[in-house]
Amino acid sequence: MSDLAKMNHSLLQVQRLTKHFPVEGGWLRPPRHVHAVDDISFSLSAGESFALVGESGCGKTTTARLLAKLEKPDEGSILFDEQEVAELSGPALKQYNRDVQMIFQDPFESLNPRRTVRAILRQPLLNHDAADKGEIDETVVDLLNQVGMEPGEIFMDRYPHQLSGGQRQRIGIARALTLKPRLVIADEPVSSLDISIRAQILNLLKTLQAQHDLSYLFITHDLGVVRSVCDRVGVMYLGEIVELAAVESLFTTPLHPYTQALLSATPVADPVKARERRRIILKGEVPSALDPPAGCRFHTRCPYSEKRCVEEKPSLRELRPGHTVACHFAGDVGVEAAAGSST
Amino acid sequence: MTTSAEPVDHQSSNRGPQWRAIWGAFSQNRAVPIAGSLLLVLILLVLFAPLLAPYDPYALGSGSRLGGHSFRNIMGADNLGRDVFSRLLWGGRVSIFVGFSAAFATTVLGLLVGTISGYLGGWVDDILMRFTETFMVIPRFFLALIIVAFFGASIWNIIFAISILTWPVTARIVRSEFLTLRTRQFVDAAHVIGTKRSTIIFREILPNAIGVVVVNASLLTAQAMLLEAGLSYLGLGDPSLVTWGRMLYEAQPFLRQAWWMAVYPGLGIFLSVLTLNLLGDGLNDVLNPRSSEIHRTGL
Amino acid sequence: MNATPENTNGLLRVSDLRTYLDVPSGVVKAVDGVSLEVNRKEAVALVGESGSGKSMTALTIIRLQPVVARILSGEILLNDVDLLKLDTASMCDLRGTEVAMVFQDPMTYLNPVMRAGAQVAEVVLEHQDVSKGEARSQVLDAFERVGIPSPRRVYDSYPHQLSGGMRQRVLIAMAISCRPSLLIADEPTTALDVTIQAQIMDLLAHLREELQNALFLITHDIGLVAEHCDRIYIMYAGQIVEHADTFTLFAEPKHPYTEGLLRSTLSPDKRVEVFETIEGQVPNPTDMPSGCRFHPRCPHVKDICREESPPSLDLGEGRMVACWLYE
Amino acid sequence: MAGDYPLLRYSVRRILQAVPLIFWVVIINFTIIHLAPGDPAIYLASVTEATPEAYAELRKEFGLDKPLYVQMGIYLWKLLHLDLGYSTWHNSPVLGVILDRLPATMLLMATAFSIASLMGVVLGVIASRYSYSVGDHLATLASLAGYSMPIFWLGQLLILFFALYLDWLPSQGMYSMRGVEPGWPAVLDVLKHLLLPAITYATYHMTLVFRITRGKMQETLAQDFILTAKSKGLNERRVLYRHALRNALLPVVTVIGINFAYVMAGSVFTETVFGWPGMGRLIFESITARDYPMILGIFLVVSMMIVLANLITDILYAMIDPRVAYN
Repeated sequence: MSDLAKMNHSLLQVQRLTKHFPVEGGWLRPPRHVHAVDDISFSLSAGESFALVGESGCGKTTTARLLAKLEKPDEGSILFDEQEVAELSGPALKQYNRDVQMIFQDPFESLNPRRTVRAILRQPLLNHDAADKGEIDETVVDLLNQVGMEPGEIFMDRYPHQLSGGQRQRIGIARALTLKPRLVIADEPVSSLDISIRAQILNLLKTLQAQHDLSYLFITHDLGVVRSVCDRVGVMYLGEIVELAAVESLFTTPLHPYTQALLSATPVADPVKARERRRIILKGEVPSALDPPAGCRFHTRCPYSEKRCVEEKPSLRELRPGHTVACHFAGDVGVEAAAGSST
Repeated sequence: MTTSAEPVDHQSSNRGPQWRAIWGAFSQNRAVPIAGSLLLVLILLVLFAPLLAPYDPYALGSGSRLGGHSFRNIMGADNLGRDVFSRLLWGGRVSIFVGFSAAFATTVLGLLVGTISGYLGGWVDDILMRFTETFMVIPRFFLALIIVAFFGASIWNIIFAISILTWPVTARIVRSEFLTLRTRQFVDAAHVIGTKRSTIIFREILPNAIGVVVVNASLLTAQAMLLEAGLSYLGLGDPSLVTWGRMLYEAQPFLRQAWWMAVYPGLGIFLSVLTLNLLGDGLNDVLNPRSSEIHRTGL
Repeated sequence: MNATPENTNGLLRVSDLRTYLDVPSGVVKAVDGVSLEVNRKEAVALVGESGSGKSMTALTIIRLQPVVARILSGEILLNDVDLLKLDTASMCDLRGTEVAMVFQDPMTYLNPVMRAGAQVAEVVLEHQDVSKGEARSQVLDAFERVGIPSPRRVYDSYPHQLSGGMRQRVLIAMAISCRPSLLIADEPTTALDVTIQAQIMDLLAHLREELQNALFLITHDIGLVAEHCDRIYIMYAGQIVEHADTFTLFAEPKHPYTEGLLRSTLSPDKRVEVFETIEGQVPNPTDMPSGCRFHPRCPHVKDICREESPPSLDLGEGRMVACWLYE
Repeated sequence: MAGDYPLLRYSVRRILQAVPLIFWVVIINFTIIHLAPGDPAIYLASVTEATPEAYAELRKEFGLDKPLYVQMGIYLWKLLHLDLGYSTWHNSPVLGVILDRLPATMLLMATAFSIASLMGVVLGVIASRYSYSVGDHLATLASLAGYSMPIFWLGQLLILFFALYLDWLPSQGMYSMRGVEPGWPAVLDVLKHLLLPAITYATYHMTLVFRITRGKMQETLAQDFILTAKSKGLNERRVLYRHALRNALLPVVTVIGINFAYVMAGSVFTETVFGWPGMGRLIFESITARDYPMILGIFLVVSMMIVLANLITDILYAMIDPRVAYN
């Protein structure tokens, strides 16, 4: 492999990933499936922050869990460092388990209430023999200092309930960092935090990314966070990626009607802009993932829906360099007009 | 970037009104220390029965037959002239021993099976579930009667019968705790950092389930004491030993002549069971603060 | 001090309200000297982070504070009637008719074992002398008004059969069914998805036009109120620290906390590389800092801030700020 | 369409599930009983001081000489024809003896059970309304005491006090030894005999139901939808009974249902203490006499009663909570 190819290679490549969860049927009904993730593909380069955005039930968290090996995919492949993750075994698998770490949404739920900070942060080191026995405590203190809990020593013997929400999330971040990962999956890392704490944690994540050369996969519903934190975005709707673009391109010229609606629904902390922008209020709600609509899955709520959308599933098209969208009419005059609401 | 180094003992998230969490976490409990010390006194009393009892509990003629309260027999004497007070102390020894052993055996067995079933799931879990479902429908007390009546009324058989009949309930409790706990985010987090299964069970999950098990064990001890007393009361107790239940059985024909034969041993059972239930309740309030939460009321 | 000249008549006037909670670890001064006003037909927001006491303020206003709460002082005037002096029965009569409330999580705030329609009809039957049939048709009307697509089906549904957005609409229908003049909404969209949040906020605005009610919106999301409210109160640690009309507040925030809050809020309309933050943590509610409660986190802290609580300064044109910087 | 009757569909499913359960119970009971050392022939032989030849004759008569699986096959085959076998001790058909004894137990247990359930619920609701008052604390302590009292000891105490000391009520049996005129005097006579055993049994059950009701009511009253109900302006009674009780009742119904399974266990003690001629005595006598067909018959009847109680509980549960049947 040439050096050039190495530099350009994706750290993570997700191809046609699919996960359906069976739901028990009755004795007269066959079991049905929740289409959690349906045939999604995206890639992530080293050092990049990629966001998967969508509303609840769109499959973004399932995707994160598939990557963290908390669930097994039904179909599709995950390539990490150009190796098929499903085929990893032995030391290579162990290395993957170190390389890919996760930060969880709820800092109250993600720390074991019966273990001290010391025990929580020692665990990954013990699991992987990642530090000398004598140096484990030093490593832990060092981590605490890195995530802004200084001096780390005083937090070592605290239990999670003795910490504030922000501090707990810092512990969660420290735990993800102990094994020196290359990819960190952050599942709504700030959505349960107060606004004033949220900015602190996001700053911390940014600083750590630069220090440790991390790649981030952000799972979030908050477009405000995405614009400031991420490089590229995939927008998910009902298990599918409907638009994939660089952050600036997506926010200035959103192409998919759903992205446009999502953007216009996201609150803007500026009364003048907020009242001037065009608002798109979608009708209805997200259909059940048990029985997703035929054709374009968004057609039941789309303001531009036509017969073709009901019958034919749109495929992802690259309309601008690096900006792909799955919509029959994206780029057409009427649909375009709604875009650019927040330049 | 630094955070304040001061200890923060409250929750600051947008999970709901803060006073709730505070109230729950700091809820004081008086039942546990009271019940705990009562239980300790009871245990000490029966433990030192050999020193405290004035007579051999089996010796005939320690008092006059059906004799009432006197300096010689402070709680009277029974139909064979045995000292009720001495029998009470020695009987308590057996009753409390049966209670604790049965509860211990039940808890160990229930914990083992519940843990395996709850964590592994799959066919192991299916078998346990079917088994306990069937079990719930069998009249358990009658089965205990049969085991003791048919296999012999030794104290070990009684303990065996009680444990074998109560462990599925404990197993179900442990299992359902595990089922909830294993889907918690901190268990996911443990998987992601590559924690071994055994570590997840023993370090991550079990410490969180233990509260429920402890409460259950306390209530089980009470239940086992009642069961033993019941069997003995029906005349199916270990004939070679004095227990509180057996004393009540012996008292039944003499209710008219000697009320003390029934009142004191019954009081013994009642007080111990009450203490254990009180302890279980108190522990439940402490370990499971949600149920002790105060409700809101309009003025 | 009103945004529009026509509503000179005040609807709700809260002054110097103190609600303290007795908890085993001490006293939580959840609401500590709060004064605020809501005029007729106006949309007013109360913004604060978790634990700031904003929800407790709302609950105290309709007198549904928890039993561990004590109201130490204050006056709550609704149409010039002091709610704190009413007996229980008269207070019950006011709830649902004059002042109604919409809560945060539409799942837990609906009775799981009662049909949605029956829960709404109950309000009508309680407050109006109507037959069951009439109540039913009123409820169906209200359902239509809040944009429920098939009112009859929803009427006979149980809450668990409805989606989150639909449940919130049922709760709103319940609140407006007797046409209250004041609607208090406590984080009405926090548990909902963004597109559904837009629907619900849109609905609340439409209803306000139709029914001419005032809206008192309680939220942690300052972005949300930028678009929908006329005036804003900012609350921190049990106290109001700043008040202004929406445009002024966003254009030139006075209180350092408001300033920090605005800077920390991320909007989709601009990319920020390094976020300015408010350092430190929200204070422990049973152990509030001396002086100004914001002083441990304040970048402009002065000696006096540590010792003395700042007075509420009237800056004219309805602006208020509680900060020593402006003394 | 079946889909339109979720409750009916649910009930049918539960009934179909119960059939194999009973089958298993019979097999397990049969195995355990026959695996135990000793048999009815030994017992009869020892009582009648029979010769070894007569003993062998008895074994043959009872079918005990055949292999276990054959015995089980025969038993199950007879069972399919509703034949519960022939009692070795009473020397008459099992079913007849059971039916003979059942009414007395039902009179005692059903009366005590239903009155105690009702009182437990009502007292529990009242206690939850006055949570943490002195009265509530006392009631809770009293209920804990009632719940911790061995049922046979309570019976003995009641006999000591009301029958022997005060001499108000009879202590043993169901009828007076001296004949009483038929008609009302006879009914009154039975009622007099019923009172003490009924109180004995009811105490345990009532305190249990009280404790569960009070606890669940407290939990329910802390839930969000109670706040909604209050914010609608409903008065306290409505909130308590219409909104809280119906939700709190679910676990109470479960406990009552499960507890019905122990009715028979309670009857053994109550009937022993008071010499009440019911099923409880019968099972005890049969065990002592190793009357296998009788024991199996009683087990079957009791197991079916338990299954029935569970079934009724489940269906009641589904009626109260729509979420059960719909899922």
